[in-house]
Amino acid sequence: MLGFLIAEALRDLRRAGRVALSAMLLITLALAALGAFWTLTSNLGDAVAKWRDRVRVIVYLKSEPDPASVPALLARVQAVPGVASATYVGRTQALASLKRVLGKDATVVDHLGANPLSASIEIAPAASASASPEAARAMLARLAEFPEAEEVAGSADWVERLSEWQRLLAFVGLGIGGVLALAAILTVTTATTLVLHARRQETEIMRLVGAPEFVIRLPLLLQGMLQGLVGAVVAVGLLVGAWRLGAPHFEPLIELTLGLPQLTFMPPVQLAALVVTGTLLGGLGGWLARAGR
Amino acid sequence: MLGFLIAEALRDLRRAGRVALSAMLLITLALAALGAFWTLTSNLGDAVAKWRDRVRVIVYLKSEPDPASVPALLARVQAVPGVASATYVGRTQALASLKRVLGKDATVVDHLGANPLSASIEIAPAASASASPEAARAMLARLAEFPEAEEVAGSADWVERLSEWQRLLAFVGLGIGGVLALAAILTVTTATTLVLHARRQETEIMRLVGAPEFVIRLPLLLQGMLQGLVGAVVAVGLLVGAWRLGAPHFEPLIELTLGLPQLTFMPPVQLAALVVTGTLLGGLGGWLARAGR
Amino acid sequence: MIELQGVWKTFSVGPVKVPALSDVSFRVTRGEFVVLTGPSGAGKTTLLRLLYREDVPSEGEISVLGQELNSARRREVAALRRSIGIVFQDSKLLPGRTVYENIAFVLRVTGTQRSEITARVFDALRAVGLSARAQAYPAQLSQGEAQRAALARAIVRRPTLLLADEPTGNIDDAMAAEIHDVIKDIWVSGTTVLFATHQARLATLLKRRTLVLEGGRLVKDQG
Amino acid sequence: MIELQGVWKTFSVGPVKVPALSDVSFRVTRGEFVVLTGPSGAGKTTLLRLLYREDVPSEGEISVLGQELNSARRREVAALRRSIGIVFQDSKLLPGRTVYENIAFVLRVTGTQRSEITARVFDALRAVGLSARAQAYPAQLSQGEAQRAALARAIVRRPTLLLADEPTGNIDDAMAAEIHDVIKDIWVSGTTVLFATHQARLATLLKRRTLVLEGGRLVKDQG
Ligand SMILES: Nc1ncnc2c1ncn2[C@@H]1O[C@H](COP(=O)(O)OP(=O)(O)OP(=O)(O)O)[C@@H](O)[C@H]1O
Ligand SMILES: Nc1ncnc2c1ncn2[C@@H]1O[C@H](COP(=O)(O)OP(=O)(O)OP(=O)(O)O)[C@@H](O)[C@H]1O
Ligand SMILES: [Mg+2]
Ligand SMILES: [Mg+2]
Repeated sequence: MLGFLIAEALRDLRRAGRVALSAMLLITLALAALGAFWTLTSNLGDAVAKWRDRVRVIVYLKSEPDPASVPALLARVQAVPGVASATYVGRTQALASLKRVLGKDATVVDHLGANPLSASIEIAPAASASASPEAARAMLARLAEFPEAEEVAGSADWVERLSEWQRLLAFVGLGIGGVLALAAILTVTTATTLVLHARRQETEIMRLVGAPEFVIRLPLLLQGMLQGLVGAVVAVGLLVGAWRLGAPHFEPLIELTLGLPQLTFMPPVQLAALVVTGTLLGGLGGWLARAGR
Repeated sequence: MLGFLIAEALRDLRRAGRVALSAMLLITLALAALGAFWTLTSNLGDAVAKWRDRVRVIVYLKSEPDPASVPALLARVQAVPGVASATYVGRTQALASLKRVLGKDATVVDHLGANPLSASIEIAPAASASASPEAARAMLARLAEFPEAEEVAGSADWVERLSEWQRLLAFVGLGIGGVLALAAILTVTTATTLVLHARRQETEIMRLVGAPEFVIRLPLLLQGMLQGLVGAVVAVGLLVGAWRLGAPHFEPLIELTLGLPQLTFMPPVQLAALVVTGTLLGGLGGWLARAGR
Repeated sequence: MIELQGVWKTFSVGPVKVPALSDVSFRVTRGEFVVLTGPSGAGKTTLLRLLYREDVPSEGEISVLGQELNSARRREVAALRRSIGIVFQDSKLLPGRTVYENIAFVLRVTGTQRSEITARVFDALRAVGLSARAQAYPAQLSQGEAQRAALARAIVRRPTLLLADEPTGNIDDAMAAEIHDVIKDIWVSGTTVLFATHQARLATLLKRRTLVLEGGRLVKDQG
Repeated sequence: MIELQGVWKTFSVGPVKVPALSDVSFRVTRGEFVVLTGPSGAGKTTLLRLLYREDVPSEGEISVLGQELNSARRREVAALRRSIGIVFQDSKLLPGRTVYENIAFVLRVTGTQRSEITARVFDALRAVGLSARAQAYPAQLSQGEAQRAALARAIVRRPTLLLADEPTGNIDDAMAAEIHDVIKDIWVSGTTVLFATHQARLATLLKRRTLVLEGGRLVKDQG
């Protein structure tokens, strides 16, 4: 019996011909776009995380502290909520790094009589402090209250900027997700209606001769699932192919622009999830066919 | 007669119901995506142009020249192919701008005995020089040959970077364009097949009673055009709506990230082109219906 | 076997009410051969559709093969239909399948063993004299051939009850006589037959119990 | 008016060759009423399809209303068909339109003035006795009513030639007699009629020139 039902499903696909092909290709497109967006988002997420790691707050000290008291000071700074790590930068170190930064103009340092720079503490903020501008401002205020602190450089700006980036990402994701969802629903609806139409006469005869309900519905379901499966497998193939061809070409470019040394692709589990999604989507279309009458 | 043909077209649309709706929505999606991409590309293009304008090459001079000879020197620099404009920066000016750049560390400048900086010429490269790394390298080599030049800062890097950005844009454009073209073709094909199927019996009777060819074909054409028109108008509506809602929200963010103070929307002519494209696309589908049998 | 009690069926076409059946009652017992006749539009097809529950009466009770139809659930309707063979007035052959496939389809979807199918299909085709056209598609058949294929499909499952709606409407008299013989053979083998035709002459010819519908009323029940 | 010269038509069904028409020749002159008869599968429908050029002969020449069919171009075929009224054996009513709309549709697509349409449609419906069902959809008609609607559609343009394929196949005898009268009226008003039926009896009844097909051969031409 199952053999017959599958044969019926294949027959429907052949008969629907160009339209079945369209439905499969639309599922392919929707899933490929979904996969591409998924990859893009996760890589952009990596880039944002990396930029967040690079953010530093600097506390300039009024005077260079006694080397022995440095560990205690660092411990107190690290106790401030939102501080992930703190590093002491002495005056000599500061001058050396200024020289690195100046590059061509480094000669000015050699002409200096005395070292005019202050000692400072470089702080990497924790994720909790970057989560909201309020948390960041609270941390900066606490740091400014230290008696040793002359000035705190770094503001809530970077947090603002990061959260703007994340909003942008979320917005783009929502937009693409919405469009894809719409396209997928349309695809399924269209395919459903077509399948239904193509099988109308078969369904009528089946009902009139008293075929059991599952015999009537199963070919529709199987056929939908088959379309979804084929679409999803092609989509995965396209994604893997695009990745193989594109990634080596894009990695240097992405490193240059986003500072991300290496792109990551979807793990096999996600690819499998994509295939399952496609199959279920197609099956849903087939199953809905009855309701759609 | 035309009234009858239009009535027939509307009747077909009503009868195709959900599927006609799907076709219209797919056309809407394709055109909306096209429009969004168009807007995005042109704004990114603006941003790239702006960054290109900001690029500077600096020629450090061996000694501070006689103020009287500066105009002649600038004229010679400006004669180099690829130089758009050249500005002289004296040693005092250089120190002042270094102070601005140093910010918090500006105190070092006040501790200096003598001004250790060189005079320099700041050059804005012309578009021709940014067009290719070869042209940029040629310009840099010509500048280094000046007897007054001690060193030329600035490399072919920025050009490389810009051209990478442009390649990225072109690639994304190509990708989205390809996907959209595919989706549009599929939509048209699917709609065509459906319309054809819905009209099969009408067409048969029309042929059998000897209706002229244009009466048989025109409703298909009109109906396709109507679908395309509705889809395109909705797409334009969506784009304008999204722009109205989104632009004020995004402009500050875009200024922060891309340094573009203000976004530009598609001019009315392009919107009209979108509507025409949709109508033609739909009409093509309708017209193809006959060939598709 | 079949029992109708005060059955009415009224269709609404816009504001107009079309009374297709008015207060029809009769019984058919197991093994009978009943001819249902009446002019065009009398309600014959409507009555048959009620019997296989493709439609429900506006009023009245119907039971077929012991199944009360008004209260029947989907599963029961399907089971009932598996015991009924139907020849539709508009044949309802699937255009995308050959004559052989059309008949095999019915066996397939109701769960007949695969090994039996070919033999049973060809038995049915032989009975209606259509074995030579087994591989033809419906569009390649004359209308008479199509009606015979539809009859073959109705009898291939050896039904308990055969409902035949004008099975000889498009067939010449010689061929029709053959078809009547086929249906009589099925009846002899134990199937109850309800045979609808507008040809009053045929009812006389068949010499069986005859129900006559006119304008939706049962005006005669004799034989 | 109609002239066939050595016409053959063979269909291929897989490897099998089905000879539907074998060496058929005859002439029909303007104003004749010709009955075409023969058993089921004799080739009547096939012959009519050749006359309105829905199909082309495998061999032989056909001309209709002075138009040579083998060499006719699409535009000429359309013009020819506008002069022919056809009653199809399978009625071919559009299921999504009412009886009125089905008939008006034919006038519309062939360019009849809008103002004339209603009157002409109702004239045709009255002629076949179906004015009361004008607003019904085909699915709401009995088969006999559907055939009458199809006849109304064929005559509404007052054709020069009427090709009727079993226009009374599903109609009871009383109604059939009325339909024959309708067709006779049309013939009297000047239309040439070719009337195909499997009911040999009818040919006798109509007392007109009769062509008899059997297995694709013209075996008799009398009357
Ligand atoms: N679905 C429907 N909606 C409205 N009216 C209908 C419907 N089905 C049938 N009728 C009407 O009911 C009446 C009986 O129709 P039915 O098809 O039962 O006649 P019949 O006896 O089978 O005629 P025939 O011999 O021509 O097939 C007719 O007037 C028909 O128009
Ligand atoms: N398209 C086709 N392909 C193959 N065979 C066909 C085709 N059309 C008709 N035939 C065959 O040609 C023969 C003549 O068919 P036709 O329909 O002309 O018969 P008919 O005289 O109209 O019969 P009826 O009275 O049953 O309508 C039949 O055997 C039929 O099966
Ligand atoms: Mg009937
Ligand atoms: Mg025929």
